[in-house]
Amino acid sequence: MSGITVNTKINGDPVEFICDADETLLDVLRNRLGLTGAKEGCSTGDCGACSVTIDGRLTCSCLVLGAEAEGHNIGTIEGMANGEELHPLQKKFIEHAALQCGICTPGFLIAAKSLLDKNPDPTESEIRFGLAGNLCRCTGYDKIVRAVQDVAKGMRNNKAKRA
Amino acid sequence: MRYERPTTLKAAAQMLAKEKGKAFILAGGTDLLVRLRTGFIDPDLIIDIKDTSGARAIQKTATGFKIGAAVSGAELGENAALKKAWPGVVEAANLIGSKQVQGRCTMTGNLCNASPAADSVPALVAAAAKAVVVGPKGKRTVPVEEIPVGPGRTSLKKGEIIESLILPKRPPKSGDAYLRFIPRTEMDIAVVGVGVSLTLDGKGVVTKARVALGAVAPTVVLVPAAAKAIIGTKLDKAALDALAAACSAACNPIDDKRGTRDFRIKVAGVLARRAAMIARKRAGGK
Amino acid sequence: MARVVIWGSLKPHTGGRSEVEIEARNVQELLARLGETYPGLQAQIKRGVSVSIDGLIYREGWLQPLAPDSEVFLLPRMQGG
Amino acid sequence: MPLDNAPDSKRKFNVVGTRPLRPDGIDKVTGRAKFGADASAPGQLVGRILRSPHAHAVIRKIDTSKAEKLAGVKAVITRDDFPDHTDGDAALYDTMYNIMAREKALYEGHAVAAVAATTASIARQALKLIKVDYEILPHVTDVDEAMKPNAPLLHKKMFTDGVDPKPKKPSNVARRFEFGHGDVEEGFKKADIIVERSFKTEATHQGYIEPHAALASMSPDGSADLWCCTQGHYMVRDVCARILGIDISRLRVTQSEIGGGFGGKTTVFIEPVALALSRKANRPVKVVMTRDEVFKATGPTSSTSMDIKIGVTKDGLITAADGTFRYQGGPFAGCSPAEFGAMSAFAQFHLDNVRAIGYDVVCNRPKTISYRAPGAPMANFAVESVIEELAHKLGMAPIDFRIKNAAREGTKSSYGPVYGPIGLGPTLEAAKNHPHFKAPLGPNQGRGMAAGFWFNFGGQSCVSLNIPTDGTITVSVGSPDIGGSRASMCMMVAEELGIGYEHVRAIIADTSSLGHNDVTDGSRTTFATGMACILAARDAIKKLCQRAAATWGIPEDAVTWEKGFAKPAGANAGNFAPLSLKEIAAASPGTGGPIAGHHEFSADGAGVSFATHICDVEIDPETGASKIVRYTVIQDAGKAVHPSYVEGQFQGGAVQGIGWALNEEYIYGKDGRLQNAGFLDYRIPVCSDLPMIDTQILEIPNPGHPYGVRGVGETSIVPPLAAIANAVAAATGVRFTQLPLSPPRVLKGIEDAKAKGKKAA
Repeated sequence: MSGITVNTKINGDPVEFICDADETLLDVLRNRLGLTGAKEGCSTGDCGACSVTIDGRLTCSCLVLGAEAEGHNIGTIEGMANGEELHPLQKKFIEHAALQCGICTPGFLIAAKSLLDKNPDPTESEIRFGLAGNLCRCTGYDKIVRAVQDVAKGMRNNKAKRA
Repeated sequence: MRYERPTTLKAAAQMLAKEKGKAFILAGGTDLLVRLRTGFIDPDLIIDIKDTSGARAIQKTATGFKIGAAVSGAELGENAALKKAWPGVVEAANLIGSKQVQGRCTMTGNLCNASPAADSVPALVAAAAKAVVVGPKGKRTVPVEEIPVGPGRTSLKKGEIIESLILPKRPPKSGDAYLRFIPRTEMDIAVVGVGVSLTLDGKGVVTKARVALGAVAPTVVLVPAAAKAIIGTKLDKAALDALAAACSAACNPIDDKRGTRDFRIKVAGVLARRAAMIARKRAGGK
Repeated sequence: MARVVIWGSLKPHTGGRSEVEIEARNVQELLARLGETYPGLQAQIKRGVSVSIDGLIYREGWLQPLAPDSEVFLLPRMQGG
Repeated sequence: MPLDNAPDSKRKFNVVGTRPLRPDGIDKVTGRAKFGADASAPGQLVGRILRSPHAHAVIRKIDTSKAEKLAGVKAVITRDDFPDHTDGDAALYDTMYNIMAREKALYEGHAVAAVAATTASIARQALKLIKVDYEILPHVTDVDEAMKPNAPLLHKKMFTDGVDPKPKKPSNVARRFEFGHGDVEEGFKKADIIVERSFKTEATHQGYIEPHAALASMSPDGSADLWCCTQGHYMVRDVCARILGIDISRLRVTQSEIGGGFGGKTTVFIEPVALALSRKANRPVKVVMTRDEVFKATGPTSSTSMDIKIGVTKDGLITAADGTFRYQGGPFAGCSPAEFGAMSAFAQFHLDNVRAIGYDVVCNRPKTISYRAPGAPMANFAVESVIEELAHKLGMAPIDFRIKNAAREGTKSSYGPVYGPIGLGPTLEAAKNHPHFKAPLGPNQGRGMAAGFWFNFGGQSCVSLNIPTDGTITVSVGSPDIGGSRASMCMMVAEELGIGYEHVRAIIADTSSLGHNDVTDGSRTTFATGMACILAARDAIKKLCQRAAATWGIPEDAVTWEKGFAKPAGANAGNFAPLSLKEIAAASPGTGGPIAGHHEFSADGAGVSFATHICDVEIDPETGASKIVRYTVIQDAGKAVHPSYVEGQFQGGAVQGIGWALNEEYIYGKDGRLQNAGFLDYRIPVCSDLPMIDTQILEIPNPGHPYGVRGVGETSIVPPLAAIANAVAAATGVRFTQLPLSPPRVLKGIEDAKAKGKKAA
């Protein structure tokens, strides 16, 4: 099997990697690039633990070939905080105890950010359906939904203050 | 395994035709990669068609809409004109998988997988959508219901690729709807799916209708008897009962891990009623 | 003498009695004497038992002292998830 | 040993009961936390396992020669690489048999060989080159079928234990248990109303999101390092060392962050395989399960079949309760939690006459392992369903019926011991007074409730605590943190020392740096390891006081510790300025060297725990679909150390129970193969399926813990099955006796009832 050279941007940084044709983007992130924040929970797109964004759009990195990343911008959990400053979602997940074991947390954060980017004022139902592609077995989702609601409220308040 | 990303569909079709081993088309990949990872398929060649011209475009034409083969579910949902014209088709496509899957999955892929439970297909069939097929012998246009011929099998010949799906222009006073039954609220494969598209006259009488069922037979089925049951009616109780009965009668399902035969037959009728009422409302009926 | 209550299906090993009296200072001694007196119980004791002494469950606690009037229940070894 | 210092109910806590941020939070929200599959080692190989496609087959021969010759393959192992070192320990032998099949493959997915190769794709190819010669045998996967006299036998030498006289014929029934007291036959004679029903439940899986992963590095001299995700790395160490025939001390196991366990990671599966591959290849080997392997070849819980009979007087007193609980536990004896099902089934009642019989049955299914309150939820479903039906027959409110018959302090429990102070009554009263209980219901909605029980236990823990010269604290614990326990450990240490939470940091030590700790299970960690933390802190305080005494030149016992300061007491009170922890720590190099606290023990005195759940469900009468519209958990926590994580345990357990009740099940084909080995068709609840899960924490102190802590993790999964079944019965008028309440089953129930009603009319 001959390797495929792929040029991409990950969390804004140019990255070049070589992968095999049958490797998924998740394999590449975890095994070749050392970005193990995205987790492999099922490899069938059913659990969302491997969530990343491609050109800003939410996807499961287990359902993307590494070769497909050519020319695209990939966003992963490792790029969510701005230096020392955690993203509000990251802060609120800790504050609200929205994680227990934490294996699903990176995927939830990526999905929640994608949700709020599109819809800064979601209803509880919109949050629940927006996060339905991410499985959590510890929390029963209650505290996750509350954390996202709290972030959305904070973002709206900030906006109101600025206006 | 090799990976190719041609820039024209013609080139893609040639690669497909020439390949001696097992070749697969990759658009959204949300089914293909699952089959690859679970060892269900062992491809020699994967042809990614996302970079082919028009593959990711939704075009509004004089006769309706042309939807490129690699347009994702999320992109369909973001197209206001398409959503207004064919809400049932868009809602069906948007039911496929999670938000993550929506970022990638395509209606064309949903059609070519030839799963009887594919969510977008009953809605497409009800909408009288057509598929534009490109192959070694040129282009042909076929009704979508003729693409799947059995679970996992299509009528596409070696070297043929679906380039786009065509939805007709929406006639006035028309509406469509798709409903499916799943055990959870998300993330499941349809146990039963029903697509209904209908047109009303000025008095609210159904003049035209198409009804299609998913997950109740080896392929998605168009049910003319169900359409007949509501054409000429105002969707009163008797008409809806006849619609439900016709849908149940058209079912030839199996017992499996997702539902029983009896359940599917019964629920097909229930969902048909509900979908017809939504379609009527969308058509401006009261 | 501590009063030892065993669970129903162990009765065949104690001559049909569900309660026996054993002279023991602690749990370890109690289990040893139980096994000596009723050899049929040895297999279960080896497999693992917990005991409850006057209402409190001890999963290990071999050296837990027994009062002369202690009521001891033999229980299958506790597991959890 | 239990502490003699029972909780002081008037004690005012400074840290315990607050909600500080967890110490591992930032690592987990930034993707930095290292879970099982996140580690790698130089020169590491990929290990993969070949599994039996057959439910039951003799393994005649395994030919690995072709696989061994494939370029890139560094080791191939089979049963031959696991010589028997188990020395007559039957449970250990079964564990070894489970991780690598010996004479027979006993279920679909049973490991039969493994390879280590340079890449994943070479490893996959190598598996295809291994030829296994199977002789396929008849199989059985249903518990009732397995108990029939003509059922396919799994073990020719299995004679039911616990029956008199000992059976002469082998069977699939491994053991029989009986618990109870009084005379049920006499009790039923006094009853005015008797309800008798049979129930069935399907097997469910813990469904942790993180598949098992292990990175092993073993040298030919028998020394080894293992990194893995487990609920008990000491257990992994002990079991692996014994299976591999090496000294326990030569194997160091480091526990990764663990992505959920719920009981499913309380044994070994791939760990000994990874070590054996590494030993043979003499290189590090990483084995990560696929989701398919997790479902087929780890340890789900039992499927069950149960009969319940309960009698009551006209005025609502239970006169007798009788139950039979048949649990299949996979292919090995002693694995099903039948005894805990039987013991816990009637534990919430005050009963004069009670009998519970449990059968542990073997089947051609994966070897079951604990799942949160093992055995209790299904038994509770059966019993609490009958209780609800009896209440209706009596014309009594189910809550009042439960309160009237509730176990209380002094009740002789159904499994034997007499209860001390327990929290059942208060949870029932709280439920009755809860706004949820009085809220109006919409159309097609029904309300159900159930009360549940779990034993809780203590076990062995070992804790070390070090005080660097700046007076901050590092705590080393050996209990894997599966739900935020590091935070509660820090809180208890801070509470004892009288310092701020932010000055204490806890880590999970590896097996070579700290004494043995039992598996994190049975809701034991906050109770037992937490108590060890408290005692280690007290040990450190003693030493801190010694240093202060020496500094002041007064006797040790003339120094007391208050709010982070050593103070002279008695005759010396006021003679010296108090010394802070910081000051004593700073001076420590000159006053005797480093200061550390330590405690090791086997904790006992765990307090039983009760919960009452209320559930509203809405049914679509045309499709049988259920929607949980409101859910409330009321549970006694003894003392909630970190209330947020206590609530999290309540909510998580409730939702696992909801999944069990509605949609989760192992579905087997006639071929004995699992048909839904993935998250697509093994349907665990998704976010949009659920409402918020309301919680109410009650605090009835456990006398066996200095702060009154009881375990909280298990009980919350016990009542949901029954609460939901009762709610569905209320919404539909149909009593369902089989789980899950999947839409086809519910719709059929509604339709059948309608047809019956029509016929009757």
